[in-house]
Amino acid sequence: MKNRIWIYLLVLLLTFLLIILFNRLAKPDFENPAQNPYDLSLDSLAQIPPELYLPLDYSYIDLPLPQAKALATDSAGNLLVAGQQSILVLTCEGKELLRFNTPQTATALAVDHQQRIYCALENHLALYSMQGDLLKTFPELHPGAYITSIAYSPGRIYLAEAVKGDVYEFTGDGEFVKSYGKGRDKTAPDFLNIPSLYFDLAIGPDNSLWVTNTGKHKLVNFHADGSLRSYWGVTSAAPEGFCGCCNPTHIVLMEDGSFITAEKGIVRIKKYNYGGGFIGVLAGPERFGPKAVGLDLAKGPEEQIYVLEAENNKIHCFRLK
Amino acid sequence: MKNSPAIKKLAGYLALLSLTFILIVGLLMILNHLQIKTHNPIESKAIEQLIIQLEKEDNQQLREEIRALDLLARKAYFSSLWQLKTGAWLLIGFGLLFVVSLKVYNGQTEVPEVQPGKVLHFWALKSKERHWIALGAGIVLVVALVVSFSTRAYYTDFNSYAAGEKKALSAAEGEASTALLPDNFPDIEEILAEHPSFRGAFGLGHSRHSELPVEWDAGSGKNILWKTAVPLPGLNSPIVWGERVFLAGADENSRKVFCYNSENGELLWEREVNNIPGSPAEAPEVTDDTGYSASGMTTDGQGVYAIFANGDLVCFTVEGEQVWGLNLGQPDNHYGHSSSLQLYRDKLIVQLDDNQARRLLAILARSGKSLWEIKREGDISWSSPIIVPKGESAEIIVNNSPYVAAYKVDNGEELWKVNCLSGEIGPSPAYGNGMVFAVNEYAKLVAIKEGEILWENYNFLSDVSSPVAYGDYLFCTTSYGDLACLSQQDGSLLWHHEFDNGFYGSPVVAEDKLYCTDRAGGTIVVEVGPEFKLLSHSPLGERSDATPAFAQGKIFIRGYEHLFCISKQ
Amino acid sequence: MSLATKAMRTEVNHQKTDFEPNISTSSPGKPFVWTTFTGLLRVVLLLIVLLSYQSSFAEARFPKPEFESGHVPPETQTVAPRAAKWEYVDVAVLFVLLCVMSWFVLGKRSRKGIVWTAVASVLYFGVYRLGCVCSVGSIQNISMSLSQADYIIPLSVIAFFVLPLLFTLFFGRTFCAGVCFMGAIQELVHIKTVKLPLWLTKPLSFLPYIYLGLAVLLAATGADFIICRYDPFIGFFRMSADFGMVIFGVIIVVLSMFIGRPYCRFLCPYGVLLGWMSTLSFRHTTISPSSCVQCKLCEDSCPVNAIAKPLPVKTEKPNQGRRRLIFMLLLLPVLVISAAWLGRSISGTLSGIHPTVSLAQEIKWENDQGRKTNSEESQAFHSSGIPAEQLFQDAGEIQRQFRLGSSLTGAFLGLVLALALLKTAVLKKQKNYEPDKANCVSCGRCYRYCPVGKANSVSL
Amino acid sequence: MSDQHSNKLKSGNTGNKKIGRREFFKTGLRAAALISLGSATGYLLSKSTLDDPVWQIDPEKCVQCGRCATHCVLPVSAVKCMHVYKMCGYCDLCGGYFRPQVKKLDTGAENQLCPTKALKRTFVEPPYYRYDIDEELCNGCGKCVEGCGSFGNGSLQLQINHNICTNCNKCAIARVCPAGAIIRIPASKGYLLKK
Repeated sequence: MKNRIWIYLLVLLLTFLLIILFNRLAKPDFENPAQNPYDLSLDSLAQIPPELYLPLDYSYIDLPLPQAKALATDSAGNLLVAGQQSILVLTCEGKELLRFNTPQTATALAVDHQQRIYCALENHLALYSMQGDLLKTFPELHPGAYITSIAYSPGRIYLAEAVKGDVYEFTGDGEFVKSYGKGRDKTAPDFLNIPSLYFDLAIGPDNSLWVTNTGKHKLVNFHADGSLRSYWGVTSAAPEGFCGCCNPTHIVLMEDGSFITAEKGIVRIKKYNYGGGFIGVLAGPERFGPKAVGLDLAKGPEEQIYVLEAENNKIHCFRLK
Repeated sequence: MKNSPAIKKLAGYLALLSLTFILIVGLLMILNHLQIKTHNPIESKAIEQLIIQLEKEDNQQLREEIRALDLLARKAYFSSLWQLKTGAWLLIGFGLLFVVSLKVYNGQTEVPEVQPGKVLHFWALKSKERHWIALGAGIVLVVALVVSFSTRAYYTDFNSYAAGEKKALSAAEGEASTALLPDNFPDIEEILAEHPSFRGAFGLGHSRHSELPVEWDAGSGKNILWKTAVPLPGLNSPIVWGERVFLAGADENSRKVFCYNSENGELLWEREVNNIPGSPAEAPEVTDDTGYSASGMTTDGQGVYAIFANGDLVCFTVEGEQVWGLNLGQPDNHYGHSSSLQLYRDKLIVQLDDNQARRLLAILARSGKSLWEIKREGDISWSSPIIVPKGESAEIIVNNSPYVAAYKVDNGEELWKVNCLSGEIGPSPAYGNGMVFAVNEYAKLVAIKEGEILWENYNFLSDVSSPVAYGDYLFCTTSYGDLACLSQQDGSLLWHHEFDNGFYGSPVVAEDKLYCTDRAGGTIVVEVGPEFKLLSHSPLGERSDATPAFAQGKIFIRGYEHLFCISKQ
Repeated sequence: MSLATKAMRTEVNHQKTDFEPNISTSSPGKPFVWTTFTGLLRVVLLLIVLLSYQSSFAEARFPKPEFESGHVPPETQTVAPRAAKWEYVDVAVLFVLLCVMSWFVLGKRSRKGIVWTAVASVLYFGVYRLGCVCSVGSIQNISMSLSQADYIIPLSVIAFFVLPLLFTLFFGRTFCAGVCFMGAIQELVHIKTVKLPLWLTKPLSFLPYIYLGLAVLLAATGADFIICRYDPFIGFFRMSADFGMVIFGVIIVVLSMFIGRPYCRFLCPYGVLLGWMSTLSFRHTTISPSSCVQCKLCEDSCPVNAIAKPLPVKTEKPNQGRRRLIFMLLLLPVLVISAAWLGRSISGTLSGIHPTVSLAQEIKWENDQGRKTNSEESQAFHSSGIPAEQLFQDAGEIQRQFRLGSSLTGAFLGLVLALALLKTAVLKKQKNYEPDKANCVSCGRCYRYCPVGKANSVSL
Repeated sequence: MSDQHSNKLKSGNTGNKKIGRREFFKTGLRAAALISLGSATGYLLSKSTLDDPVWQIDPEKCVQCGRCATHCVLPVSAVKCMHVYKMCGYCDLCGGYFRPQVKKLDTGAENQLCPTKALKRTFVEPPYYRYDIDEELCNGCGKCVEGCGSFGNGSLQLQINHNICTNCNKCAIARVCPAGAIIRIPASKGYLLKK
């Protein structure tokens, strides 16, 4: 039976091949994962040269409030966080002092010199005492309004409203004074172009108003009369510039007039001097979680810089040396 | 139904023709497919390269070039799509033609003539069937068995793994482990009375112990209390607390911590350092000058801490129970990580310099949690931090190229920083009389007070061993065999002696004597004073690059293979 | 891309806006469901949800530029999926084709009718529906639906699974004859039969059982749909497939030119179920229109080797047959248990096919190695924020399912083997040439060979 | 399987009476087959839906791995980028249109992200630009989606175009999707665009 021998040999070969095949299928190769041919490779852009990092002290506190929206500090150095229809007051070590409810989740917070809390409830403003009592509700700006930032300077309250991209100025009593940001020339730096709900403003040490013009990657400074005083900001993916659609998302001004900025896309916290000159990086993407977007900033009384990373339930604290 | 011969012939030619077309079109499509698969035009690397170039030098010509190339690529992509689609239609069309014409050619099978053949009887057929069924089942069985057993290695049973993981996690959480160690820490005086880290308490190079032997000989056994083989190599120096001597050793595959009884050299325990979360699977590349365990350990009398060249940092109790372990990231270090650990109260100070970053970390000794971390400027170094207690707090002195800097131990705040060194820094700083001394070969020796340089000297510069300051004197040893004594006041050379063997281990002062172990293993004992006075030169009988450690009446020296305990007998 | 296609496309877009799904009104296609109480309740709930959604909508609103030029931003164009009524058309076509085919097979005994029905099936289910409504593949949906509580199964898939089985139980495998488009392709391209030797057909006929077992196991655990993934014909209709699958499809088609129905006989998992049903069938096609005269003319006519012939039985030694039978009966539990054990032992390897388990393996590898693989899976997992322990637990649960399922599959295969062996030990006395009901696909090729009643059929 | 039982019965016995028993056995099996088929159908019907499921991408989960472009069974993927204009900021510097390193904001090929140039940019008025997708050119690679999501409002989203999708029993992309973003949804819902 010569025929049969061939059959058995064939069968043996087949068995052998099958075993090899199955073994190859069963062995995972984790060393060489499939590459995405259409990768945008943001990682290389997000690389920040180490020499650009500023020396600093770093710590963070875990935030006992998920889905936080806004962060502010009071003059005593406590932290105020809004989220889930409540406002939480923490010490800078993260100890909970007070928690009270608001009718909606506040979208922005600010504390005035009398330690009262201005709280933006989407389209209008409410004033709370530090104990959580509602003192006053302001009329709504317009029905669809969305307030993304509040800044307080003695006698004045400034609101950033992102839907129309306007800045509103009120007196401390809530009387409307004027609005900024819409000139005739759309290409002018002070014509605010706000493509998304990231729109921040801050008061400088000289009590002048700084506003982010995120669509144009500029920071704009206004005179008290509402006219343009100065501006700076370059569009670039490099560490010195702002890139993407809406950056910087948040700013805070330090006592010496320098700026701390927060960006999304390539998540970075950076420092610029009073004239907009790039100084260095406080934190790059490696410091934050992969989902971090739109980091709210606040400064403490000892020049600490607090960064709210709501996606990770953290408040980061940086102190430059 | 019969076809005429002419039709049959035609059908035959048609079948042949369509088969030829099928083969050609099929081949072309396979080629097209392979081309797209290997070089998809719209994922062109060439264009990417040009765009990267464009970032560097922006010019119109380059832009035009990219545009032309891009247009070409897209044309290629869309036309290959078109080709595949057309090819598929052609194939299906010709396939149909082939089948139909073959059918026509073949005509209809005739109803066969019945031929009386050999007819199997029922049981014979069944027996054959049985045979072949068994063979089929046999193949399946063999394949399944072999696959099942040969792939076992790649397979994890996550039912048991998940349970194990949970256990490890809760252990790492620290709730259980904090109980292993008390919350209190020894005070400064207690620490200064021991030899708890590389170069003694806080790395200052002093020992307060007395009744130390001055002369010994490993060959004759003179004054050698005991000698024991260390199972794993390591260039770290022994540390001592009470009656326990600790050592670490590592090779490519394993990392271990050893604890010996100082009285008799008995190995009290040895612990393998594994199961460290995040620990890299492969050992880093190191040179023989550092090895896998060059960094000195430290202890507070309760916990023992060790770090290895792969970034594993581990804490055991003095009884040998692992409290915590973590990996700080494998250092990218072209020689191998060698900075020793220091401890100040509850803070474990780790200098972790590599080619990526120069980090200084404070880690809570009890929990392993990071307290603070700073990035320092400058280049990588192989030196170790020293700690200078100041009142209730302390300063950490660290040197790397080109900076010598002091940091507050509480928060890592930089107190001062001096740009004075250069090169690849091996020697650690020394401290005495409010002055910090830092040195490197081919650079200089500097004395710094509160961030101000007092003086500089360019002779007898240490390269591996660290200087030590004691009284009014500063001692430097070099790998060429120089031993120099300088005045702390102005840096003037008081005396100098050249020995035959170079020094890698650092000199330590105890009982007003300077102990320097040379690379041959000999220990030179010199009196601390304005003039050179050699007291002894005692051989160890094996090479040594470690710094001696001291206990009351005992000296511990780690040779390449053994740990020696020397005591007056 | 020509301007014409462009223009056509724009037109299509305009048309399709009428079909835009509108959630606030109920779809007219299914009135009887919505009239039920639950239907009403659903509407109310939906309204409540919609209303509450409106108020919270403000969260996700985006600042809209106010265009001075009066530019009106276009709406996002989406084309609604194929409407549900077409699924009923599919089921109706299947039903009609089954009826027609059964009539051609049993009533008319017309090979021509069978062939043209097969052509119709290829045209509808293959060319028009691109092969993706298919009874063979429906096994997987059924097993997944039976094992996983939250798996929703479309009505049409149930119909595609049940109808052919029912028809087979009544009329034999008329579905296979050509209503199944895969069977139809193989039927239509078959030119000349090369008879396969017993040593090849016997071991190979074990494959469909393995394929069925694996397909059910993998579908029930949610790992993969292997029947669809390794469907050799579907690529022809889509005119695109994985390179390997194109090669596989071509091989099967070329083989089926000369070997009767290679896929149906040696791979098709649904054929196993149909074979069982056909064995029990109330009516089944016959080779001869009336009674067999044992002329042996049809002996080699069957391309799938499904004609059972009468064989002479030699008398054996006394007790030999009984002993053989008893041995086979004793072998049955041994085979079942050992195959179940084998199935269990290979379950770990098989579980690696499940994406959750393979992800867990990757994450474990990362944990062990202390570095990330940086694969897309790993990146997506780490950014999802799911704790690794959760993943490991899920993977463990799936592995438990695999252990059970794999043992059962093994036991099933052991049983199939044991019964096949048992069958060889049982005497089957047979006088006439008749189709082997389990394997006969009712293709009707043998009709022509039978001389009985030829005169009649001509006059018809 | 049942066949063999009946054969066994037959082999053990001969005669018409026995054949009657065999027929009885067979009828029993037929009844069992019918009942089990019926009950399985009944159970399945209770879980079934008239609203056929279709495959769709959940943009919240999508990670833009690029496999939509490479793993669809069709020659050009049924996954397309869709533009939710309501979410768009009409930016001049569009993260979905331009490469992140772009210097000049013009339509030069060197500035564009899309490998097939399926994203078109139209000037509306200062400072607004409108972006449209030429679906015929789009291969669903998701590069623009990643760019828009990272830097912009996320108005560009990958979705399965039901006009093209063959609605495979198991979507070949879903099998390899690293984020499990391809899910079955009722046909009446059709799309999962973020709004």
